[in-house]
Amino acid sequence: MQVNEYKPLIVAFCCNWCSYAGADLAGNNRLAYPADVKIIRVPCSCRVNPMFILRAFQRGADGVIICGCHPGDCHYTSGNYYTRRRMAALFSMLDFLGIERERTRVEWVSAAEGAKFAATMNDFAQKVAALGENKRLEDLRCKK
Amino acid sequence: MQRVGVFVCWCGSNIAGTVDVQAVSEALKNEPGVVFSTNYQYMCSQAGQDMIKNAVKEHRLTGIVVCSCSPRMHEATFRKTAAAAGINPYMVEIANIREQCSWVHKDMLTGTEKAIILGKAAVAKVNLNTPLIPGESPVTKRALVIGGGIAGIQTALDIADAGFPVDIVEKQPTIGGKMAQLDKTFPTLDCAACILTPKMVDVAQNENIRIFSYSEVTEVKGFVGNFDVTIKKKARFVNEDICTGCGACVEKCPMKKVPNEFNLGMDNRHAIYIPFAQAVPKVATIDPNACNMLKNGKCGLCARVCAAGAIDYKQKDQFIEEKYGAIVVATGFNPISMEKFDEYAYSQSKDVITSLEFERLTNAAGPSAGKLIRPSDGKHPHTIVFVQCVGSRCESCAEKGKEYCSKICCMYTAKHAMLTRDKYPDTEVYVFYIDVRTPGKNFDEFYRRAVEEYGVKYVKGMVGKIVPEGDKLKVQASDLIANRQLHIDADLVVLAAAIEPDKSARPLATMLTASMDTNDFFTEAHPKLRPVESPTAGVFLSGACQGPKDIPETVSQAGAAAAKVIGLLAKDKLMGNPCVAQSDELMCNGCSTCANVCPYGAISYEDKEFRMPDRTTKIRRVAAVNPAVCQGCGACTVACPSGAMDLKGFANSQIMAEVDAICK
Amino acid sequence: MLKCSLDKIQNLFAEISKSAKLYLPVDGKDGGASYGEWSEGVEWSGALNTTKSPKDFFFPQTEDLMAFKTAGKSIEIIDTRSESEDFVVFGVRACDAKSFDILDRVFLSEPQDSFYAMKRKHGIIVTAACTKPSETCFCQTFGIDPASPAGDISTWKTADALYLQANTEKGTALLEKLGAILEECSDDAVNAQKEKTAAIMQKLPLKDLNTDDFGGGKTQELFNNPAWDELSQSCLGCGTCTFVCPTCQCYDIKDFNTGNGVIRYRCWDSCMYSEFTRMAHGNNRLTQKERFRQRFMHKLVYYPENNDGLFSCVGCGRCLAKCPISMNIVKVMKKIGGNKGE
Amino acid sequence: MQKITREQLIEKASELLANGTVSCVLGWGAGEFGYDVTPTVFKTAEEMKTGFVFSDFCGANFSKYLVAKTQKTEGKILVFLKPCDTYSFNQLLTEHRFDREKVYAVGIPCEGMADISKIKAICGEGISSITAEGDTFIVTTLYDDEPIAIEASAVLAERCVNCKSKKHVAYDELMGEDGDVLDSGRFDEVARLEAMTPDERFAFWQNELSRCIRCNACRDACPACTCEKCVFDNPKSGVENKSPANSFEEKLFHIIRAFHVAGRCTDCGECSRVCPQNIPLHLLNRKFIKDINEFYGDYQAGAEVGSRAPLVNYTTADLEPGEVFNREG
Amino acid sequence: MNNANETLIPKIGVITDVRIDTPDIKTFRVVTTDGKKAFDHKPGQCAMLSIPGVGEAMFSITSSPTNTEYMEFSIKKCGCVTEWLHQAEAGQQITIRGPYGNPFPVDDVFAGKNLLFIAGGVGLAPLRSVINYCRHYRDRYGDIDIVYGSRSKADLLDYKEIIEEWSADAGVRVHLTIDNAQPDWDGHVGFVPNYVKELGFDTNKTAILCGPPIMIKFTLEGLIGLGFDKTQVYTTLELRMKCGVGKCGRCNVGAKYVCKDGPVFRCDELEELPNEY
Repeated sequence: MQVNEYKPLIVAFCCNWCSYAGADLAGNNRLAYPADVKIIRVPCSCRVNPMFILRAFQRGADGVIICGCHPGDCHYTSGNYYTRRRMAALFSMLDFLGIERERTRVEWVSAAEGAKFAATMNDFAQKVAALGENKRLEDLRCKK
Repeated sequence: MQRVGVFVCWCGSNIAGTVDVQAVSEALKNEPGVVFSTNYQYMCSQAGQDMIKNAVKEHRLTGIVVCSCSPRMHEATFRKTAAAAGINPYMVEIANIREQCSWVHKDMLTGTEKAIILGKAAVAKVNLNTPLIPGESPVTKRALVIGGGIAGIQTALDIADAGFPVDIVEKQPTIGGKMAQLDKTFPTLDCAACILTPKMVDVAQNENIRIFSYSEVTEVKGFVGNFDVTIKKKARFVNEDICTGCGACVEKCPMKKVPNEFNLGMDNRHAIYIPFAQAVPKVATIDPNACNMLKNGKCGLCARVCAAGAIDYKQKDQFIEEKYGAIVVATGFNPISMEKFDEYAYSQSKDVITSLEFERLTNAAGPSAGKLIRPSDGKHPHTIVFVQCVGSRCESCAEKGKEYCSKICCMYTAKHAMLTRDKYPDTEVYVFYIDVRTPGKNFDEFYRRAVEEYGVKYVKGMVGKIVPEGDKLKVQASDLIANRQLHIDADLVVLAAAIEPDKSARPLATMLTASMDTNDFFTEAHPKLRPVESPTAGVFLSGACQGPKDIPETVSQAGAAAAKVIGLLAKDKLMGNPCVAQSDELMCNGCSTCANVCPYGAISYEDKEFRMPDRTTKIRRVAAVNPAVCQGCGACTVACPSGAMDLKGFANSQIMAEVDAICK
Repeated sequence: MLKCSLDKIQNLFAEISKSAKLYLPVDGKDGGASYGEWSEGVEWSGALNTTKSPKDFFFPQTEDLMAFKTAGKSIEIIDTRSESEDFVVFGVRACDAKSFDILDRVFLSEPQDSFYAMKRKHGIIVTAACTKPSETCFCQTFGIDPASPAGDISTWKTADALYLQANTEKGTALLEKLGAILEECSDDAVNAQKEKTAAIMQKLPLKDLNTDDFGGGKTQELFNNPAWDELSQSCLGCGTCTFVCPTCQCYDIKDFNTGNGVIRYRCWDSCMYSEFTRMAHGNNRLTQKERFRQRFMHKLVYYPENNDGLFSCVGCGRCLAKCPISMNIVKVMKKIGGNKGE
Repeated sequence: MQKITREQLIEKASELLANGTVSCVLGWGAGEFGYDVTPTVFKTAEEMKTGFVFSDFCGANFSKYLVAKTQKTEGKILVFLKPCDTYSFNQLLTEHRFDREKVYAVGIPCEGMADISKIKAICGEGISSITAEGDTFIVTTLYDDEPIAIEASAVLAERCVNCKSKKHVAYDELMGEDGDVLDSGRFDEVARLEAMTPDERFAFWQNELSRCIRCNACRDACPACTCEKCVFDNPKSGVENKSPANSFEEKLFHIIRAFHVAGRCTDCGECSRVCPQNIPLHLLNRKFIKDINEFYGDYQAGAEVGSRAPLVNYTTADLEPGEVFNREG
Repeated sequence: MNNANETLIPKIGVITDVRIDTPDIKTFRVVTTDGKKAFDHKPGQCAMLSIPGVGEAMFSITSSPTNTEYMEFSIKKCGCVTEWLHQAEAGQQITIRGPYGNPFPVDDVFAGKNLLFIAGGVGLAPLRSVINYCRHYRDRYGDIDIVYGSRSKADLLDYKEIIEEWSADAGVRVHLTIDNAQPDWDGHVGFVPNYVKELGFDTNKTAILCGPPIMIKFTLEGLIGLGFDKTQVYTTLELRMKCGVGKCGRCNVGAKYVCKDGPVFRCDELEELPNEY
């Protein structure tokens, strides 16, 4: 296709118990998704502080996705419920500031959903790529 | 900053096939802190592990990064390797370049590039790792079981059999719970008393078990392995130790018109009473609301007839403090109140009864000595209507009913209908249902027998209204399959009332800092994998307090809870997960936000005196995390606005370093 | 004296901006005025003064000093400075114009601050006389005449014209470039305006505020005044007063790791912040009282002591208007000095 | 105009000081110009007679001072609380930030406070006096102009225009009559922004936040921001910064601050009141409040002591983050 | 660009040697990338060292100006810059700028005087520069007494140099003390201020004090008790600094900037300043 195809940088925070295992399963099943997706392991999706998300954008990420256990399946019983509320509020705030809502996402991926993980990442990467570079939450000092 | 060694694994060709491992180990050499970087065919092999151990010695490594398969695979392996090499096992980080890199990317260039970035993130993190040491806490080898129904009894017996002392706290004067009130049990139809009372006797005779009947838990402090519990032993005005349970006092008691709660008020008992013949402990109890002597000091008959001299009108509530290593909640259930269900005329007619009342009516030890009669006139009922799902699966009537399925009603209604038809073939028995749910072993066969062998008339549809008219109950219902309205003149209507957790559960959950769902059922630590544990470490769940269940399920869960308790009590010390939350008290505001989100109740507060830099002192409320209870989810770290709360092993700084490394 | 008819003022701005970037006060949507770059159609604000002082042009809130690249154990320093271009700051009030004298004594004294010096060298300050000093104004306390502002060029705006007068070589050079738009004139209109302003000055509520009780050498006398406790008791410790102040010049030097290197930058700091003097092993100004006292002692005693009696305040009144709790240098001077201004 | 007078408050305070109920009074101290009011601790009735003021410019929310003052003061502090202040007061109690026993709270009615910048927008600078006459302010200036009459309602502070409640939710004693929780239009401006396109919203906030000078006034005045040490002052937090080096850091500070007070912010409006650059910061907080109300049911921080804030709570049926936007249709 | 007077932009320095002095103090030898001394300095002056991304901090130069090959810094671990330095190895580059501050008046006031150096803990670091300078120009000064104390023997800075070189010098008397007795110590035990009183010096000396504030306070009292005048006593101050050139506004005590007007102060000068250090 194009010579200089734009590659978005995507940070995926995955909870250790479900989504990280789901990502492993995607690997086991050799389900491809873009290499632009880089996973950071956290014990639970509720460990993800809004500061981490903004930090990722500051440092050049184009999209941030948080993956956790399905509601009701949290290893810690309620962590992902908190994630759900916090991120709903935070994403709505980012949108309020005019930052593209497609750059952030929360997705529940169980340890059995390797296919869902890969599909989610493919879809997310595609949506973010369509948006182009993150300009609205960038820190020019961090650009190469 | 650490002295980091990087070890890139080929995993045969699993990694090396799509990732240039040589390039990865070369690239990571220049990362801050890295003093050694290499690659090898199988890092997890003995030779690979030896390579790590040697490098630790040779290069005085303080941190290790292994770029290999998923940490879920070999993190434990490499941690052991680190420990064997003399460095803290938590100074190891894994970069997952197999499952999340070589296996999902086809192109060598992209794979290598990504592997390097993942490696950089791991190096950035390990540079900020600190050695972690799991905390240890001793275990008090005694268990507390709250609730003396079949769940509590079975759990206590199993724990006691393993050799650990157990205390049962039961709020009623006797143990036995709901099962003691039942007549027969499905699907085998053996008599409840026949299988329950021997167990009650076992409990009474077991040297490892103490029963605190007529008692309640009033305070719980401490944490897994070390609970301090206060038990209130309510005054029963009878010295338990000397009462022989002969019953002479009961016979002589002039106050005979007290509604008998054991028979659900369908007959009366005395002011001094023993709930039922096989009660354990078989000890009399004086009802202070009914006893003349206690109310106005006039009577004292029972004291006079008691040969043992066990009556003690001056007895006071007693508070007992005991230490426990584990607590099992077995607070059980109750049928919900039918008062609000006007459409079924429960309050208007004595002949509209609940299923539990029906149990008592058919029980040989019940108010009618087992003879099925209409409570209003004692006559034999000919047409009996059973209504299922009264208050269950009730989405639209949340204010009076429950949204969930009470699970046991289908089976006991089938049992009641079958038994009625069996004993009184002259009766006509209708059962109205939404669905018949009979998934247990031999359950569906049982239900089919009721329909096919015993001719119980099952009607899919709900009863709309019941109107008492003369000595009949006019039942208006719909038959959804035939699609018509039914009008039945019934003699007796039995309502399968929804069940709900016992009212004592909510305050208990607060004391235990155990979480509950919106219906006040206790929440499991994990709905599938840890179904008998509460999220609060050291608190276990047995029976219907966790959700509606029948006897076999209750007993198996009771055994499972016991096994978990035994597993806990068998340990001398508890090793904690060192990746727990930690509060920096200098920054803590004491706002309690973190405690609000902690699923484990691991956070407590204390007023602490601080020396301020200007040499004054200030007393501030600060959070303290109990590392023995914290499971390390990190919910508190985000809830904390000041950032005082951080998670060891997944610290803010570490995760941000990973973000930075990935994004640069 | 030169003048430019007001209907030609946009031409004047256009002409200036041919040779240098032109910044002037513009009205914001929020009701406040702030400096903005002129481009066609941008109107000069009629506001008395800007919320933020023009010190930003010479001593920006954030300013990169240098960059570093590190690799292994080695470090490379990258000089990120570049010769800046000429620029004109237009419409500076007399008080703010005076503030540059105060800042100069800090930044241009040996060893000179090359970052500031560079901008001073390239910046031309065009002042504008005040015609309507506000109730918060007290520049006369520090000997400033708002009707006769300093700067490279002084201007007076009347109902129909802008009068201009160059004070420095830089100013003269700039006015020469604008020759075509300007015409020679008498200074009658300006003098009339000055008189009118002087009359208003006589009505200002703070007109009698004076500095008699302050100045170099008064440290021992004022430092332990018990009134500091009361004055500082509700100070929030925010940096509003210091950041809107045209003379506050404290800064911090910080490093920012971009992931690809390190940028060392300086940014405004505030002596009101609890971190300001904190070291790894202690802090010599522990309470807000000490930090509060430092700010005012610095402006009224320490600075004059080191700078020939010049006070580090120009009476612009920004802190009076902006302090969230309305605590300010006037209240301090009245209380500490026992000077009721009456 | 305020219904309660300075004299009534002084009388009440004098009585409580005299009978030993309180040892000092946290009140409004008079300034230079009639509109510049400083929170002041008065120890005696005499001090109050000379320095205490109560007028249409006494907007400052005192609740936050209680955190520090209760630690330092012997005996009880008398504090006058307007209805909106009582919400902050309760919220601080919920978070255990001060000892309730050390405070004697007197609820006072509030008719809405005036915003001096709105007055100046009408009359210009150089105000020499502002006198209240009925529902009108008579403003004179230094420039010999005619006195200007301004309707008080025209210069009401933004937070008072959209007053959420005239009801006191906490007090030991109430002066005057209690009012009701009001049905304010406080979310209208948020809704207006929500209705914009993302580009318009971005432009709006870029313009507003670019003025931020990170003076921390919003944070330091905010009764919810009572952290012992703010993450932005803590080098270990990873987000410490002192100046908005660029547009990212401007946003970072305000997003994180709004997030940290989300569910705890009582919408008292101090942040916008104190902002020297007039950035409408309260809109960020109101956005969170509006969202929380819409997503999880109405919640007013500080309405009752001990309530659990929505972001530290959950139900199993909560909205999914992805549904936030679909919801809008 | 004209770099002549630019002081905020540093030079690159290379740590050529790291010496472990005490459990929490290391001494770093620093030269420029071409192996030379970064700049000349006078005894008591300081330099700003920094690690990009970590921070910059002011340290007194421990080595004597007479050492023309390199500079040394004795640095105690406390705070992020020092912690970072403590894990640095030889070959590590850092940045260095200076010299800053006023030196001890070694060439005028001190000339011909008997000198009494009193130091506690890491307080010896700034004095070492002066002591070695005075030892180098031994003939310019009278008797030299050095009182030095620390928590324990292991905490004595430059112990080897003190014993092997200083004690060996003619006219130099070294008096060591540690806070608490320990088995391998047969010297004096006790706090420095008390030891000074016990030693009871003649007032024909100029005293130079450096150490923790509490030590300075009591030692000064002790010296005055012995009849010293405050004009005879010099000390150094340490406050938070950023620019080093009296512009960033934080290290002032009254109208004096420690970075520019200090760090060396005569005690009577200090008395004139507000008590805010």
